[in-house]
Amino acid sequence: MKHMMKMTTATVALCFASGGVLAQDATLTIESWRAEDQAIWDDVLIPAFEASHPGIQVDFAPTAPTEYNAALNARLDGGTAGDLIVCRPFDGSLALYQRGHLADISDLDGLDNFPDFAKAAWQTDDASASFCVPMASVIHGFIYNADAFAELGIEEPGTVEEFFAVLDTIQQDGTYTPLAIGSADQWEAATMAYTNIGPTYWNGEEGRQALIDGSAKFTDPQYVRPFEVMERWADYMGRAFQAQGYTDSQNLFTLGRAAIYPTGSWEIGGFNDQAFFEMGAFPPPVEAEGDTCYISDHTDIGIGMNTATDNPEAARAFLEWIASAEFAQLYTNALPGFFSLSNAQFEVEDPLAQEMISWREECESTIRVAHQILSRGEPNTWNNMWTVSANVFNDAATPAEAAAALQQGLEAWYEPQQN
Amino acid sequence: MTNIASTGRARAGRARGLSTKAAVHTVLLGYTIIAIFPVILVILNSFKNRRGIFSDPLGLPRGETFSMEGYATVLTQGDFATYFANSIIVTVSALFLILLLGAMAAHALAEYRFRLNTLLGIYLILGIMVPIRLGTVAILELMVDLNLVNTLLALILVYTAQGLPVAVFILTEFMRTLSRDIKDCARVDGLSEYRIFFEVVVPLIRPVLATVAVFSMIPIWNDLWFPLILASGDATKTVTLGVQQFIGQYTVNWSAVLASLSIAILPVLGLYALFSRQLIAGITSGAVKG
Amino acid sequence: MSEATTEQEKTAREAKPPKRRKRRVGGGWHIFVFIAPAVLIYTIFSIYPLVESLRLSLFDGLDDGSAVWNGLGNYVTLLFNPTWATQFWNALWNNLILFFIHMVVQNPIGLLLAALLSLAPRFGSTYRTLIFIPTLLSVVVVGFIWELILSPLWGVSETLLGAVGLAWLYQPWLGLESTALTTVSLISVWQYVGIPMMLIYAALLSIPDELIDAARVDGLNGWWIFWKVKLPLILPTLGIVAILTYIGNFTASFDLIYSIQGALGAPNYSTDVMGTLLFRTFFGQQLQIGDIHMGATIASMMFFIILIGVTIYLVLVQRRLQRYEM
Amino acid sequence: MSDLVLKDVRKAYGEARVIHGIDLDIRDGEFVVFVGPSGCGKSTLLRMIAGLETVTGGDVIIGGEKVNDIVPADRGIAMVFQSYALYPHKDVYGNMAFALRHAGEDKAVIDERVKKAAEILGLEALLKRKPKELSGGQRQRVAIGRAIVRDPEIFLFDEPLSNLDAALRVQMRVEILRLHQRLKTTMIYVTHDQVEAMTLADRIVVLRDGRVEQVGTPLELYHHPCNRFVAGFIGSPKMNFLAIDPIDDGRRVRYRQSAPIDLHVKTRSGAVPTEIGIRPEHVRLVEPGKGAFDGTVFVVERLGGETFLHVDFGHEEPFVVKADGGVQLRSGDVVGLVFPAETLHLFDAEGVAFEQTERHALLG
Repeated sequence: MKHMMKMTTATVALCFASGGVLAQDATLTIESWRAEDQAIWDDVLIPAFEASHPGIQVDFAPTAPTEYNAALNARLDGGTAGDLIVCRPFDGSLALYQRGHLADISDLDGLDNFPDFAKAAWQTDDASASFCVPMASVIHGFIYNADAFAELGIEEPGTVEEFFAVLDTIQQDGTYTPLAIGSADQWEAATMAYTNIGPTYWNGEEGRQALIDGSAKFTDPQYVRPFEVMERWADYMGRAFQAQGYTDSQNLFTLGRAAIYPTGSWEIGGFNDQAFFEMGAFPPPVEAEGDTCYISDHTDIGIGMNTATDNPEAARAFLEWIASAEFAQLYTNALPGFFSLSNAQFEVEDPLAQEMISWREECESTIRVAHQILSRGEPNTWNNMWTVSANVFNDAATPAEAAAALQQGLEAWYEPQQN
Repeated sequence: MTNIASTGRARAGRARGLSTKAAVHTVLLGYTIIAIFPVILVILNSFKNRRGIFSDPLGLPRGETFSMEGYATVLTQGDFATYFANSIIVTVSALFLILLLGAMAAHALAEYRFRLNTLLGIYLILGIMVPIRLGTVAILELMVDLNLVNTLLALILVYTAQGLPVAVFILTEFMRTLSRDIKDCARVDGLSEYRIFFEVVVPLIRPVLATVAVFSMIPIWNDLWFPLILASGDATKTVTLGVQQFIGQYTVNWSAVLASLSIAILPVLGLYALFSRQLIAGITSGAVKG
Repeated sequence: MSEATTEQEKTAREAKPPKRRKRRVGGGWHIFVFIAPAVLIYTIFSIYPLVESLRLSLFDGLDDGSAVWNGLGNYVTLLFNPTWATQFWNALWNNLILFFIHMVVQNPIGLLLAALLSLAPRFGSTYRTLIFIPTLLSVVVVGFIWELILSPLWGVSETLLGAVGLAWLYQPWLGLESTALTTVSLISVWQYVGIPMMLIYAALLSIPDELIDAARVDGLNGWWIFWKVKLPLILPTLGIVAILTYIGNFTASFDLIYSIQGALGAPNYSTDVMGTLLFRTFFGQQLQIGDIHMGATIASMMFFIILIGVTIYLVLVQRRLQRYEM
Repeated sequence: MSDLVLKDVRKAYGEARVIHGIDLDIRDGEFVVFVGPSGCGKSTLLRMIAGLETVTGGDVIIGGEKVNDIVPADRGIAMVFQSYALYPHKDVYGNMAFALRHAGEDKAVIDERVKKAAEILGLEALLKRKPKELSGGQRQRVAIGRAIVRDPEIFLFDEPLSNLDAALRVQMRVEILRLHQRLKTTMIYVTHDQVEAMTLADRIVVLRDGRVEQVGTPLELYHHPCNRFVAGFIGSPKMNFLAIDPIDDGRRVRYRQSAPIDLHVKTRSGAVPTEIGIRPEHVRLVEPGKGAFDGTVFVVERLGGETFLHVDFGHEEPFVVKADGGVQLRSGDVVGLVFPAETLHLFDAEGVAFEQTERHALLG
């Protein structure tokens, strides 16, 4: 084993040596859906990489999230996709690997810097091959307007009932919309509501694995409960929230018109720019005082190598750098709220980001429930979750109906759930 | 002719009475407001800062709300000059090819009897029924083979293929109504079939060409999909794609978003104004008559 | 003119130097030259890719991206597998509703505007130009504008309704299952009404003045002239408008719905149309892997549905619409 | 040198045959008119001579040379079209100069020829105008001028006057005649108007359904139509036709119960006259009871110099008599009709005429 490792290292080193020459004028293009990050890549990350890797140029070429999958697939099929591909977690990227678009990078040294759960998002089911380097996870929770809380004399809620008490107080005061979330774009309902508070009820990983192995069903109470809580949220959401889209919610909150924003940590960067008030964050409230808290610490972004790249050495060099402690430090701080998955020690400077990453210590972590394996067939569980979660908000489905729809969709094709 | 018609109408107009006139103008004015209000709203708000946009969306930009910050962001962040140049090159070239090749094909279909005439006519307008986007993957593979990815030529070719059916359809219909004598006369005068097309037919169909140009221009200028797939590189990006990505990048910065939207609207209006007079002439000459 | 001159002319003509060699009529080459470039570009960049796509519908994809022959299996899946069939019929039904709304709202408005414009009011060309403007805009722009206007947050529509005392009417129309499809349709009507307007306007202008004068002499007033004389004469144009509406309803509607309501046709698939179903199936959607074979199957179905509609129109409707020489 | 010969010329569009083998010989300097009802193939034939339609059988020979495959421009022809076919984007000068410019003719030559043609046609003042600023007559003159400028060996006219009003048509007719006298060039002229044919032609070619019915000088056609069709087509008002019963082996005929009428025709074996034709101008009016039979005048058309009387004597088709301008008859008057035997045309059941034996030979 040790011998093998050495060999691998030697091969990689050799690659580097020869690649170093070849890569003199290599240009790498990165495919990504994170258009918002353009400035950070251009101004911070790429210069840092290029400084340590002379001769390799990197070009960050994002596509808007709504078109990313379609455009990327078309480009991969047509052979024009970039050298490096930012990977969505689990099955989306797994399919790309199976079709031979993403290279097997199991032998990449840098992968050792990551814990297993992080690597799992970009491995085959049997963990035999890795195809993307984990970049970051995002943590779900609630960001609030601290000035408003102070003004109304309320504090971060710890339990569900405290949470609703806080919402009531804000509602009665009338200055602020209690919850900044809408159902128009649907995905927030699934992402920022159901998979945000759900782990608290289904005990995180335990509940997620139970669905995968077929020992639990979506119709079981622990999966229906979050819908019931969401149903109660509707009373505290903005007027006409049915037509309130994602950017509407962002504006509502950052303009100081809403008090609490159910969210993911990826918002921190943007909010820091836009909001003119103090912000705080709290994790999903628990049922009863003293219960274990669960957070969705979702492995969200990885990066892999296009098998069709003309510069595999340069691309591998870049991936090694992504896996390095330097990148972890740079990235986490350039994009507060995107937390590196690296084992390397890195400092989080942003206070809000600090607050959210600290939940990793207090709470149990899990990932979004539908992402691994469960969205492999048709109907797609994650698509379904968007629709039914929005339906619960819109009063178009009862929690029981919503859960039944999820279960019915899953049973239609997922064998472990079929008996 | 025009004079006769308008006096006839003027006479009728007097007889019709004031109340009818008022009703006509009320309806037209009402709908015109509905049509342009949203556009004006966007342009108006693009000159405000973020707070101004939200606190008083319907107000004019005033002292404290007036701001060019949106435009500043757009102009410094995006390479809009390049995007514009790309859009214009693509749109104008594709239009040129659509009009030229479409008119040539329509001329052949309308002027000459030959076997397969009807069949080819049907074949050429079949494309109206199917969105060309369905063939994306094959198009991309084709472009890869031709080494045209990330070139403006790729876009030009696809848009030309996309625009031809409608152009051939409209132009053939119109060319069938052209006098045969004038082409025969040119033949007797010794012009080759090619020169007859360019020197006799093309001048005769100019207004109709303008009509086809306007109808073909809209989907080309506004297309998002093929620039994304075929030419998303920074050097070949079009305005619509640039604006769309800009919106993605500055979701919350509405002054910037509105400014970029305004920037995307203006050139189309300009091109439209350019073709507009000919468009009306073309339409009234029966170019788009069923 | 004296006889002498004429004689001179004739002699001059006869004395003309021998002509250069006479050119012979070419074969049909010029026809080929005229038609070949269009056919070539169109075939390579439109028909071939489309046929290629449709061909895919007869195959089934494997995990590794390769394909196996599946005959009409995909069509059977689409029409009879409950998961697919529900989505398919829902999308088709929504398309038909969309078509219906365009027929009863967009085309009558277009007809009304065209009829009024054809009366040649003052500023007619200004009205016409301005009303056509939305048609020129990209759906990115249109989608964004209307989302803003209808957004509860920005409050523009609410303020406007309030100004006429109707604030209570305000609803988050785009977000309610009951109203979303209608709202999107109306936005599309707003954008595209210029096209029927222009087509009908052109048809109205081509009606000779004598005919209108004759009707006036026969004692018809403006209203009856419109119903009894103009409308029958522009029926063929209305037919064309109808069939263009039908086709556009499948092809053009996608962009707007996708940009406003997303690829899942929110809320709860109430605005899901063939276009969005095709898009997410063909290209995938976040965790949904794109399935080009099922996508191609949907695309082919769409093509057949359009073809059926067009055929019905050609066989049943157009044959009965008489074209009048004018 | 610029004789035009058509040898068994045929035209078919796929299965549909429109010209069935036409033989024709046109001498240099001759003015020939193709006349016939619409759809008879006269325009097609002209266009085949011009080279605008391909010849699907037979030969077109100009000046001794077979031109079936020669492009129109090199056949030495010029053509004037019914719709004038002026290039709307060029002014009068440009229209007239177009063909020469295209042929690369010297500028000075072009100028001279255009000026000359303009002078002949009285267009000097209009050279800078665009076609849409011209009246119909002026446009037609430009169209002719454009043909003149090319100095062709054969002029082809395709119904050039049918878009003009009556007065202009008469005037232009005369101008075309004068032009022919002056240029002495072969002219072939297509019309459906027999008056134009009669007044303009040296020889008339009457066509029907893609076949030549008769070729001859105007008076030959007038006096010796070789069949009922030509007889009815030439002359205005039209010839009157009456079905008759032959008696005495066809030497004499009788209309209904009238007295037998003597005939002066060559009989043909197997052919029996079944119909007589008489031109309105040949019927003589007499007192009632004095003619072959009596009829009642029911319409009187006064043209001033002459009068057309529509007479009813129980005949199915209208029967028209051309009388003097000053004739004192009114609707309702009864008149006697006389058909002078030497003016009668006789036709058999197939419509083929019997040759007259005693018609004055004014008309060779």
